[in-house]
Amino acid sequence: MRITGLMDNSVSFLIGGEAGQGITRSGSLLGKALMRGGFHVFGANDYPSVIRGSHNFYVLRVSDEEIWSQGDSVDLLLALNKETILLHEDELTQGGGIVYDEQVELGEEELERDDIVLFPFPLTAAVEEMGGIAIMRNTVALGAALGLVGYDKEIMKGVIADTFAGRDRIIEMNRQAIYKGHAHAREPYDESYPCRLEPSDENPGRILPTGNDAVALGAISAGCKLYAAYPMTPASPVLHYLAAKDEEAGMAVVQTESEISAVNMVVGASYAGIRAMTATSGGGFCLMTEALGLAGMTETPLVLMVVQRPGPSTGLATYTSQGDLLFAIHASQGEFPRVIVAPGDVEECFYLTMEAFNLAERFQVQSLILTDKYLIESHKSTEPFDSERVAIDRGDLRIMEKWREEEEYRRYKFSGSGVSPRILPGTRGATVLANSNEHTDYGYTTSESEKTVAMVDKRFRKQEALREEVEGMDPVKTYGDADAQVTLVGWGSTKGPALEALKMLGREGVKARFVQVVYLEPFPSRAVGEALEGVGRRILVEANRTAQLGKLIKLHNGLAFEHVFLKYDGRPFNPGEIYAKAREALG
Amino acid sequence: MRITGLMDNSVSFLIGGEAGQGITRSGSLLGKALMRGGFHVFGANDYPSVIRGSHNFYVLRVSDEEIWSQGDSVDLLLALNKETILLHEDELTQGGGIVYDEQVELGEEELERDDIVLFPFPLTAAVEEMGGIAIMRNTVALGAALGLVGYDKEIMKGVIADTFAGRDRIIEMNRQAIYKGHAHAREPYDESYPCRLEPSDENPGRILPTGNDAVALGAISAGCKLYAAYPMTPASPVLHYLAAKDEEAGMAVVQTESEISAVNMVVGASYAGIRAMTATSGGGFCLMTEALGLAGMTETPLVLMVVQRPGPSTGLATYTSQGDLLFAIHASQGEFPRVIVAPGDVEECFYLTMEAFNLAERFQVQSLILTDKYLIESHKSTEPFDSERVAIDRGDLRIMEKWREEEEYRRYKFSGSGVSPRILPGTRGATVLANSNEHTDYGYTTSESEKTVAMVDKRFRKQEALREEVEGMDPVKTYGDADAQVTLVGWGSTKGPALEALKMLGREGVKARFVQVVYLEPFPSRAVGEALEGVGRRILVEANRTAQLGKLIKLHNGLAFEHVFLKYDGRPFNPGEIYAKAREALG
Amino acid sequence: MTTMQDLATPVVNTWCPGCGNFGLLMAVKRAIIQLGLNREEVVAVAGIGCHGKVIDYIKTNGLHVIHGRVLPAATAVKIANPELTVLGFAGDGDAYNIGIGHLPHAARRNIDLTYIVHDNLVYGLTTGQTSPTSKRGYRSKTTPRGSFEFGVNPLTQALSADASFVARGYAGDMHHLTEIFKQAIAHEGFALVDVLQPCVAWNRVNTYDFYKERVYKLEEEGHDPSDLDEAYRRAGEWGDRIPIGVLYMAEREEYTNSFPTLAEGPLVKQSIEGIDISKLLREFH
Amino acid sequence: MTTMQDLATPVVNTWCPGCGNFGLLMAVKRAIIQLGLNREEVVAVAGIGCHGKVIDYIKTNGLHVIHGRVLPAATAVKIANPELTVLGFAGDGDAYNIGIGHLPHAARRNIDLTYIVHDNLVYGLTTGQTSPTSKRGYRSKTTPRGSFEFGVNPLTQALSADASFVARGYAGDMHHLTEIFKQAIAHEGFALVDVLQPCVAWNRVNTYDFYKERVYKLEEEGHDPSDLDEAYRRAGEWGDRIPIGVLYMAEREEYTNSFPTLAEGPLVKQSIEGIDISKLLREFH
Ligand SMILES: Cc1ncc(C[n+]2csc(CCOP(=O)(O)OP(=O)(O)O)c2C)c(N)n1
Ligand SMILES: Cc1ncc(C[n+]2csc(CCOP(=O)(O)OP(=O)(O)O)c2C)c(N)n1
Ligand code: SF4
Ligand code: SF4
Ligand SMILES: [Mg+2]
Ligand SMILES: [Mg+2]
Repeated sequence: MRITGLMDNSVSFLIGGEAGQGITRSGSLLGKALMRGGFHVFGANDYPSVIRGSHNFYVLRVSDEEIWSQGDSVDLLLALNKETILLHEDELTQGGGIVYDEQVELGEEELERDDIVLFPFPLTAAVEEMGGIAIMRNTVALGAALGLVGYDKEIMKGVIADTFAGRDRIIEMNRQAIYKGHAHAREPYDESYPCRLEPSDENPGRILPTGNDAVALGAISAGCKLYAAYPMTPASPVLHYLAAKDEEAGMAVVQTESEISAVNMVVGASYAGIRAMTATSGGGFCLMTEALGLAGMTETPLVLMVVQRPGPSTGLATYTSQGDLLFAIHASQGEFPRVIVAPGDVEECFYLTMEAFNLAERFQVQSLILTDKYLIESHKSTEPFDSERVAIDRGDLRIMEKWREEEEYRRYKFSGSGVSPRILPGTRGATVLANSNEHTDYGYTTSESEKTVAMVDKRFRKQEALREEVEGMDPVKTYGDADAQVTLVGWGSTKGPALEALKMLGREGVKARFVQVVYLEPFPSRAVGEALEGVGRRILVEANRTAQLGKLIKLHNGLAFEHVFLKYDGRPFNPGEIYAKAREALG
Repeated sequence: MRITGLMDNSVSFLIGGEAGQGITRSGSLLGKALMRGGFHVFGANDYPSVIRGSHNFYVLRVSDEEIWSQGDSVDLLLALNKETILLHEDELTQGGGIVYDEQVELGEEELERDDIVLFPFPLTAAVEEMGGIAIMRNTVALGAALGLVGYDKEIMKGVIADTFAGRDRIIEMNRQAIYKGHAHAREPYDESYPCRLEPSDENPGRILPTGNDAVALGAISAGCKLYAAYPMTPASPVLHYLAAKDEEAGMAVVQTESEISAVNMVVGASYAGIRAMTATSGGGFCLMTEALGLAGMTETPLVLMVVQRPGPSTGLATYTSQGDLLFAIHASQGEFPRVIVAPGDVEECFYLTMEAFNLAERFQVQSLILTDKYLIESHKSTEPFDSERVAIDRGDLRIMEKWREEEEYRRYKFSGSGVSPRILPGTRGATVLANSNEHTDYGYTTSESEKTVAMVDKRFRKQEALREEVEGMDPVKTYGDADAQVTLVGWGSTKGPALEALKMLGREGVKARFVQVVYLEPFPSRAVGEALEGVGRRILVEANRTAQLGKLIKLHNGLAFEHVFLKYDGRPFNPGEIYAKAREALG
Repeated sequence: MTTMQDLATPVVNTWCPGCGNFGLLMAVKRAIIQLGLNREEVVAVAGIGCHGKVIDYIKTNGLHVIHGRVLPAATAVKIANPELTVLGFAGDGDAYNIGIGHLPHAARRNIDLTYIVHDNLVYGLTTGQTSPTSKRGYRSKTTPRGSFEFGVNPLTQALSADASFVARGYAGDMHHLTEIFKQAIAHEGFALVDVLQPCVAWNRVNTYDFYKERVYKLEEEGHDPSDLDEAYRRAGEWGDRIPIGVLYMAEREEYTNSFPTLAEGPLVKQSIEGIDISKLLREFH
Repeated sequence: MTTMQDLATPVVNTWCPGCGNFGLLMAVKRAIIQLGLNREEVVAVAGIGCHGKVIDYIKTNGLHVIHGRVLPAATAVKIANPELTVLGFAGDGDAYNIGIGHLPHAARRNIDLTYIVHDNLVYGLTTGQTSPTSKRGYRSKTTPRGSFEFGVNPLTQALSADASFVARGYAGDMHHLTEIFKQAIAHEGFALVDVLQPCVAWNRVNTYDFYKERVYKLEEEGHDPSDLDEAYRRAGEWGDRIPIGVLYMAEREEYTNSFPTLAEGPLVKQSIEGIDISKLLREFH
């Protein structure tokens, strides 16, 4: 594959229009078409909490190398309405183009830029010609975009055929729409847009999931058998996906009456012996905190994804944030070990979800997967997920017909690691008692002093074992130059923009590094300490107001940051702004 | 008043028996009788989560100087059943006595100690003689105790008359019971117990509230008009007290259907313009976290007491803990300013509750009062509360008939301090819009980037103002020697045992200090820093497993503790064990 | 006299064109105007969902709470100041899933407020999931094979919880709905008005056409709202015929009347300066 | 054959002497024995309150959850392994105050479990506060002047939520209660058994004497449990006469039968090794 005609090796498309016009869908179709031609793509959407009408957009960035983020500017704007033009004009690169419906009346005086190219297309006319519905204007625009960059329309046709498999009329209509857009781009505008995207001969076989898709697939691969959740933006897509695939996934999927119900279902299911999971955001997580503690006390494995969005309270329901880290670490009364893992891209969403299930069962603790709207709703092209890379490890779960040990079964039997054998309720010759009260090794309620201390210490032995485990499993990843002049430090979805910023710095000969803290609890202070030793200027990059990872590093490693870049408007970081901060820090 | 005949100037009584025998009530009656004679008293109870039958006890300690804690040993054991003798025998001081029912068969071989005095009393017989009910054996035992220490029985008679005012028969029966016990103690045992408690001529007029009483009275004094709560040990007594006094208190008191309902009622009431409060513990607080954020986002003042008990989950429902500090600081999604204040004794419970209301209204934030079972259920004699010491300050709340300003009312009007004027809904010429979504200054929903940042920053300006305010209001208290060899550091109810430990160290000529962090959020790092400068060996004392205050001090002041004394069996600290740790630290 | 203009806000409405919420909101505004209420004395408490946006579109006092918690918040507004007219706005998910635990309690307290449920039989704002009032078989993203749970019947739930006013309205009949709202607001006690509100974006079953063919007015069939048994019977109807109007109405002691403290006037008007606790302290001496 | 001995635990019972919970628990054990169930195949899920202590006193599998959440946890135990017999134990506070939001949903799902509510019309463990089933006028620490809220009627709530089995038992009549439990456990679907359980420590109104004079057995009066209207009528009785027995019973599709994944046997028995997602990945290519 090859990109030519532009300043760098990436092209950004922005598709914008009204809510309800299928903007994200269109963007991902375009992404797939380009991915199949060998390109790497990344797509992020932006929409307010509105069903129809308001402005939505999707940015698709394409490159010949792995790509991790939307860019800082737009090369080609596909404007499904006039508002999109006016709102995004200033993001266009010099020489950038705007594809829009020729029916839109756009006086020259309405535009501020004169260094861009306008491509009025007969979007509506084309759809009317075909007898199609209004939303198909998107597809015409996609065709047009492909035409302008000289891309093979047949690949897009293939994507459409696969996406709508079985619905022949829809396929045919969309094909026509693509062709029309494409033809029109070749015809009047041939070569008038300088950029060219040439596909490879062979499709390298990548996939284009969102973080939500990856988490859902990770849960399936991990053998999750019950998924219970209450609708909550931006976590709902996992529920939708799994509800649609329950048979293939071998999962029972329940839309519950509330988050309280969802998490208590997970506890019940896990107690009964199956892997189970829930996901939510913000207020929903608040409602789950009580049962999180129930799981902690009963040592019931639990996997819970918290998708962060800007709070407090309802906040900005459809935007992104990293504001819940410390809440997640401390949620629920009392003290008990837990895992907090924060994937930074779709691949990590998949593999770390599998690991989260393993850790939860091995240590009989609660794994919280901390993501955010940006990570979880963005598409990224990636190698197909390989479930075999993470072996299922259920820890000391003894699935047996009959309890054959000499001594009576004790759910909380003391052990060196603090972990006790689990069996399935229903095992003959034994009964399983899990208790939210402080309890004896049999699970019976106690409030005696010594027994309490013994059981608290047992739980904390698990934490120590877990800490060692986590330190040993790559809890901190580093990217870039070992002898860096500047080091970016972050977690979760900042990974993408930070890696892109590294590229930008690298292009200018600046030695730069990115340190990604993947496991945040138990906090891997050893690994963090090593990663942050002698690394030049350190810049903390977080999408919150109070530098929460910074506090953890201060607390556990005694390290403070002179340079801190915090963003809390709900928008993801752009690579360029991180780059600029790094430049600034270097002085 | 005068104490004679013992090694030190304090006497400890332990009253023990079965749940349902009114142990705590008896203990506090005894406490009152001694308090009225000029003594200082402190009483703490210990009971499992059981209504009838299991072992309960109450320790009452008496001294001629201010006293802050139960002691390390028991001087006189009032055993209402045999179990009490066997369970507490080893806590008796040398020469200590056991008062018990002569009907209890107690073989000498059953006792391990031979350095104690037995006082079998005809408890049951006395009650039967009077035709009283079994529970009155307690009162006979109280009379006996007073008799043994030569205390004036008329004072106890007065306490009983006041306590049961209007119920003449009960008063008379109890009087008889006291007299009988007292007489029997004088008769066969005259002088056989060495200790004497002589009352002053004049009652110095102290009161004997629990922490719960003090918080409830603080809320009344602060003008709290709605108290909404769901039953939750150990917070329920506030609800009971206020439900009984609603008319006098001028308060609407609502037992809600859940903690979720309670906290949302507080938000509604506070929005409407009255001071409102709720209280809970553990799991109940979990359920309140979502609405805590609602209050944060809508800038609605709220006062919420969290009474800590050992978790996780149901844990030890009737015991004590300091395990929820970090949870309280970080509870609810997103980031917003809040107040966390932790009183250390009944006086502080009263005055800091009043302050909590003021801060909540002045900064339009949420004040969490963090207490624990030990603090909140223990009695301590103290000077009568003086509501005038804390002036009501409602901040910028404009109670007016009609909005007369030129510009339209804006609930979230921007200001230097971040605080916007509040008015009552119902004010003519204006409407008040509070919104859990991110919002404009008018309160209308927004998700625009700049508007979001402006509103987040507004809320954080309040935090800065609040931080300054808190630093200026004695957020850290110090006790003992300025040039200490050893300094104890703690918060909340550790204050009592720590101050007692200081006394013990002082008696041995050790210069010691106690640093009490009263406000924990915004964290008063300036004041903490000053208090911890050059203070000898520092020992952190906390009733939890993970040293939560220690983490805050590490984070905010960069100070670590070499000596850490953590207790997490649900029992309060004894002065002696803190003393021993201090000794150990000194080497 | 309050006018439509008085009740308008500058906020751009983002409900889908054709959404039943437009008719519902208009009926609310008309009821306020026709009852002669000032916008300052009305408090609208709203949950989270498309319905919750009312708060941005009506110029009364407003409290936009969290999902499912309209009732406790609204109850306390009324306790704090019974002089205010309190309207609660909730969605079917909001009111009958996550928030259903508050319904029987508000009903048995008989707190004087009007609880308006925008019942579109679907989750609107979160993009069309099955709701508790969705009928068995309803297909959505969360129940692609069709829901296999029976729908909650809000009317029988409210009746069995002793609600003193239970009605159903239809957003497609604004005039009729206005009359129901007026009665509900005038009713002294807890009033549930479940409003059939077509969601044009997601619910392809319960459309305007669907309702047009089915709804009938209770008062036109001589329904006696004091007859509880009959109310139950009508509440159970959902098929060819769907009743709208006031199902049930009874007089019962209103909640705020029972608080002794409220006898002295609204709590918001009671002074909190110089409170004397010396009498209360006596028992601690 | 399971024996009483098999179901005994070594834990010292801390219920108050005379508490109705003794009779209730004995009836549960007898029902288990008489139905020929093994202790290993029974899971008792309990809430928080005096009732919750059952978990310490019965040697079956046990899951002691948090206050009010018996239903979701128990539902999921059943989904995970429908071969287990799931019994839920809740208190009136647990079930009808904080937890009432789960009741209509468990009922409409018709999940096969027996939900036993220890209805002592009071909060036992937290020392005697008013409960949602406490009647208007009930005096307690939280309502010293007498409660001014009407009590929740659990039976009509369950009926109006489409519960397929609704019964009331009385802890003072262990034999009768045993029979009800047996029917409830045998019923395939959601069964609510509200058990009148005297609390000798706190409730001085609803005592054994109180009930002895009032309870009558539905079956003795020829009540037809398939008659919903009649069930409603009987459910409303609370005065000189209080009905016990099975109020209502209907056959309806049970919840776990509707999950396609469960057709292949209990989820706990399905292997989770080597799951192949390649087919699922196709759509992402
Ligand atoms: C605690 C919590 N859980 C979930 C959500 C996400 N959420 C927002 S609106 C909504 C439901 C919308 O359905 P409905 O209440 O029927 O309102 P509608 O949009 O149909 O008016 C949900 C689940 C939330 N805001 N808070
Ligand atoms: C979330 C939460 N709120 C409150 C409590 C305190 N609590 C324990 S038991 C109980 C209620 C007891 O009443 P009920 O459910 O009727 O049970 P009973 O003791 O009468 O059997 C309460 C409120 C709790 N454990 N958890
Ligand atoms: S999604 Fe449905 S309820 Fe929401 S605004 Fe659109 S039509 Fe109305
Ligand atoms: S308090 Fe009541 S319910 Fe609890 S054990 Fe005692 S009698 Fe039984
Ligand atoms: Mg809805
Ligand atoms: Mg009860």
